[in-house]
Amino acid sequence: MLAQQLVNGIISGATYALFALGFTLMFGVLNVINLTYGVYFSTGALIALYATRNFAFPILLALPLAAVATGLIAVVIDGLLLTPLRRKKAPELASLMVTLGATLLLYSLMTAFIGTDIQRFPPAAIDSSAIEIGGVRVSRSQILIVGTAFAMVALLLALMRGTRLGLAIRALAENPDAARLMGVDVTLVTFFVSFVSGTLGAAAGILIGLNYNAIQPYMGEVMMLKGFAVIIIGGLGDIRGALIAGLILGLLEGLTAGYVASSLKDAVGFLLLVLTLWFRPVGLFGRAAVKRA
Amino acid sequence: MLKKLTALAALPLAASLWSAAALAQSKEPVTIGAIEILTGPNNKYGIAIKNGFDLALESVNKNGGVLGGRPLAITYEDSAGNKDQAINAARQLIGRSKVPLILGPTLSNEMFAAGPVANERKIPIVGTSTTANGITAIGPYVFRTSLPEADVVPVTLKTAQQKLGIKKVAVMYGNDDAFTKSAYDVMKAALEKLGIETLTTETFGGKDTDFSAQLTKIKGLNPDAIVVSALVEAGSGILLGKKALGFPEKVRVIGGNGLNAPKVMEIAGDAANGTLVGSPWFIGKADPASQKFVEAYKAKYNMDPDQFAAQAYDTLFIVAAAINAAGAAEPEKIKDALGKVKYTGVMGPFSFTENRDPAETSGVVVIEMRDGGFKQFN
Amino acid sequence: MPAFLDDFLFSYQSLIYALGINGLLALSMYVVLAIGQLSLGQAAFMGLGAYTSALLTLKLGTPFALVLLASMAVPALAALIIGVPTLRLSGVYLALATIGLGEVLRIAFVNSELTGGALGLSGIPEKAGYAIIFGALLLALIAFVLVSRSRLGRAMEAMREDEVAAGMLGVHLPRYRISALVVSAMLAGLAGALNAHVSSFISPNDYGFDAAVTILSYALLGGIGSPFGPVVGAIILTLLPEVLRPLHDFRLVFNGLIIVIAVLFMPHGLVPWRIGRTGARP
Amino acid sequence: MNGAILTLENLTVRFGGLAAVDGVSFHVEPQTVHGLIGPNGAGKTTAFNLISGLGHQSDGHIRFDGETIDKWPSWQRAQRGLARTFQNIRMFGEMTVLENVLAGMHAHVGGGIGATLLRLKSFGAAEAAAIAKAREILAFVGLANISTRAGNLPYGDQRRLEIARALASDPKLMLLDEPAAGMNPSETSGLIDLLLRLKARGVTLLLVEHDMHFIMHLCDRITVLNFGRKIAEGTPIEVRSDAKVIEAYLGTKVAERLEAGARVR
Repeated sequence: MLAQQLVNGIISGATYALFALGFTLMFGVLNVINLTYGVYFSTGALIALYATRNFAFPILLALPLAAVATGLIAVVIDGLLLTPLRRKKAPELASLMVTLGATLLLYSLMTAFIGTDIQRFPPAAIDSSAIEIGGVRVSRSQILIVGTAFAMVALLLALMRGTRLGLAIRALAENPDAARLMGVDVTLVTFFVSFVSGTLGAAAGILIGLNYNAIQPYMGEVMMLKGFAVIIIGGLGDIRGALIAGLILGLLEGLTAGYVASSLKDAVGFLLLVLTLWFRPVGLFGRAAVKRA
Repeated sequence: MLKKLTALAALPLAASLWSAAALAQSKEPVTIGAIEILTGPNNKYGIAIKNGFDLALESVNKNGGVLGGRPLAITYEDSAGNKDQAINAARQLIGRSKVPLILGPTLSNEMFAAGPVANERKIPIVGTSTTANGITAIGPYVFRTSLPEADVVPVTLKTAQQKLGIKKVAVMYGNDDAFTKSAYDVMKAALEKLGIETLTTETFGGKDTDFSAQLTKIKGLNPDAIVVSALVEAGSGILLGKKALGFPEKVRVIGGNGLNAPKVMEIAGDAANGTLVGSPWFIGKADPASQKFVEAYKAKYNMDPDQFAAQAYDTLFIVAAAINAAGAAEPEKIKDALGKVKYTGVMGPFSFTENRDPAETSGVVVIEMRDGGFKQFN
Repeated sequence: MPAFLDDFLFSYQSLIYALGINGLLALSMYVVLAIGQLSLGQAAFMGLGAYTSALLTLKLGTPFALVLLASMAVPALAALIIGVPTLRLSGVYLALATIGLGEVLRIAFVNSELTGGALGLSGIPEKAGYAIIFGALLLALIAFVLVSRSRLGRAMEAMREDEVAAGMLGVHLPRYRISALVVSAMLAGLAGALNAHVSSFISPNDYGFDAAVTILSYALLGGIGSPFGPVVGAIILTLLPEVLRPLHDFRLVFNGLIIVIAVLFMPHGLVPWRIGRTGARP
Repeated sequence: MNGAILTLENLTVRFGGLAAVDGVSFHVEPQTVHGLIGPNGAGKTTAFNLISGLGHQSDGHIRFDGETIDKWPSWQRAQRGLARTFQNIRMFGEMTVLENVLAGMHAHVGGGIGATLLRLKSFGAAEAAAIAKAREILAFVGLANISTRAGNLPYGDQRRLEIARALASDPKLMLLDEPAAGMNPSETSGLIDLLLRLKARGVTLLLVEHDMHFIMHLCDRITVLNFGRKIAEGTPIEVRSDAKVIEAYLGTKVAERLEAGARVR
């Protein structure tokens, strides 16, 4: 059973990591707690659901399509809500509040039109049969989630470390004013980061929706709480940290439920969060410079 | 002077208006209140219930309404699943709309909050979907037409024990929701009473989607069945997770009322096969009244009714009967009449116990999910 | 009392109570925001107060005055535990730590036999009323007005505007941060206790993330320039669901829209003016 | 040395391996004006931040007014009598001019929470005394429009207000980070006059400034930093003829002025 529990933990950890990647990017680079991120998770899954179910799109086409569409929505929302605040140099709290209002608005709009019933992808959308190796079972969609999480981390790290755009993003994360002085087109890079985050959030929503078959407007809200834990434990804006923290969280939750008590499963993440803040606020792998003077 | 003249001129007109009003008064609708979740994440329950009420209301009014020709009407108040708003709704229905009776609220949680308000003002309040323990203990004006889990669950478990020879089970329940927690309490008691061994008790959150850790542990213990107290979302997830982990076919899930919804099969697909639930009603019930209800519901709303809609549908007829028996739209009389109503609806014969719970459990059917539909099991 | 007034008070009693209680909650958020920090733990503090008070009343029959004191003391202790380590960090971390606190508490309430699990505690006697709720609100408002027109208020405003500069003027930053958080926890705890003693029933899910966010929106909608802003915000957002009831499905949409518009076009909230511009006096 | 109000010993701070301030030692004599100069990126503002407690050194010691304050937070240093202004003015823009100065007096005005809430007599007296003193300080720096919102003041007046606010904390040592930046010549000469009056009032000044005319005119002693290291120290006359200093500033406008100055002498 231990082997199966470890595999379970890795799979759910990969879903947390996949969700947290876009979140940590948005949070770390743009320096706002953007609560609309959870909405992108739901939106992506819902768009892909409609594309596959109502228009018979194959999932391999629906996934990138829905992800890109959601990325564009994220750019529009950033442009409408956050860009004006940045221009006004409004306090951090204003950005948080506006995304809070927008989140309420968007969730309830979605609910008003499509209800809160859970929906699922057509069973034919993905081969969900399981593979069994030595008594340990994994399904194909789960392998896809784990693979995508690792691939996305590699891709993002390559982008951030190996390209001029990545350099610009890092400069923006350090200090928007300095980045502007260095000739970075801050608006463009901000939109790009929003786009990538939205796309990642949507992709996570679609894959997780495929695996758990529980798609509904509020699905993102539940993930947000886990997302907070993962990005703090991993370090704000730390891509590799998000992966490792996600996996740690998934494994610890799985082992807690399997060997301690399932009622404590949800507490693990938040205890870990609080402990991280107590003893290592920069995250497990974070650099110093947490305290901005 | 001019004023006086117009006033005089208006007199005959006013008189005629007054008599018209008097005439209309006998046809004035009898308005009762209903508190349901119409918005927010749990509105599917409230909407199914509202649909059930509205369908029954149509039928009541087509057949001459209540109290000798007065139409029956319902004023809905939205609780949004929030107990504070449920209290506000109850107070406004009583204090402002002056309704003689309240239907709802949707959740047991909300009833615990709104029930005492109605009871204090001596207004009967009738839950149609509140199955938790202790609802009617709130006070003498609190009724419910939904069979409490304490009546349904033992029937289900006993049937499974007799027909499948179940000896040891694993239990899973949603521990963050009053409904699933209270159903679990009932399950625990029933399992003990029936002498079925509980190998482990696992919990989960109502919004969880991943149950693999709990199910992996359960699989290692080789239970004969898994007894689950969950709502549709988590329940479907458990069924899917169980299938993904390759449980043997013969290990069935035995659920509480929360799993009793066609939606479970829609979401879980063939993973739902074999799931047993006890129900006061189910869509495949052969009874002609029930079949007529299903057809009418489908025609009006273009979807399948669930038990919440069915319970609401019956409840409205029961309430209408009580109002007629009371002879007036007065709370105290309606309350007394409610206790004496005998009615046979889509759920079977119905009357209240002394404690204002449903008296009849003979309508309970144990049903099995199979290939996307419910089949009678017992 | 005339019948119509009696009916009116009965219809709107819990709404009127909620105005006062939510006003207190908004003030509890205000204390923290007033020094430029953000707490998303107000709902958790409220829950601690509510459970502390309900348990004392139901299980021990403690006198109500003592119950209220305890319902402030317990959240204050939690604020110290959570605040001391995180307040040395930037504001975002306090916000996240308080989210964590909220979830841990919710899980504790759900899993504890003592607190009745998900079923919560019911049958709490109605011991609070108009006088104590609005008395507490009024006292808190007066206290905040007095503080804002003093050296303490100036230090708080200085911290909100520029914490580094405030520190360079000798403002003991950690002491102010922790005091604000503790006072805020006490107010939220008091509000929780009063709420428990007018609504007869409490359950863990009343104090989740959504509730925390709602409390924050009271303060931000009203504006934090003066203690009146948050109270006005609380009144509006408490009445809004009632006023917008006919909109049904779109009620929450409007709620969200109003918040977005308020922030984008009224960044100082609906009540932008401040109290006591000392220098502005002739 | 023993009479020095501020002493830096081997002060060093590293950011990711790079030493922004590297083994700097100097001291400031009481009731003098001490200049800290150097090209951009020399580590002047970083040194100011270390002295005022907004960052902490990796190595070395700071002694202020007879105490080693290495680990003190900024507010504690401020209470002890260390005040500063900032390169980019950090006003409390929403407050009035008078309130800004009152905020500056934070450490010296009495009134705890009890006195505040009960509005004790002592509270009223302390407030009245504080307002009187604030008016005196504002008159001293030459600001008359005390009821204006600070954010609405013209630039030069904001600089003065920031100095007034720092002065309100009754400092022994005031750090001024580029006080003349962005000022026109007449504003600058007014500022020089103000700083000399401050010195006469008994406040020791340590200032970073790029305006060499300003520095040479005002300072009793100058320390020169380059790439985080101290490269020269002395009187203005000594410093401006120092070969290392001229080399450090080589190619900059300042170098031309320094050289011009050196030639004139």
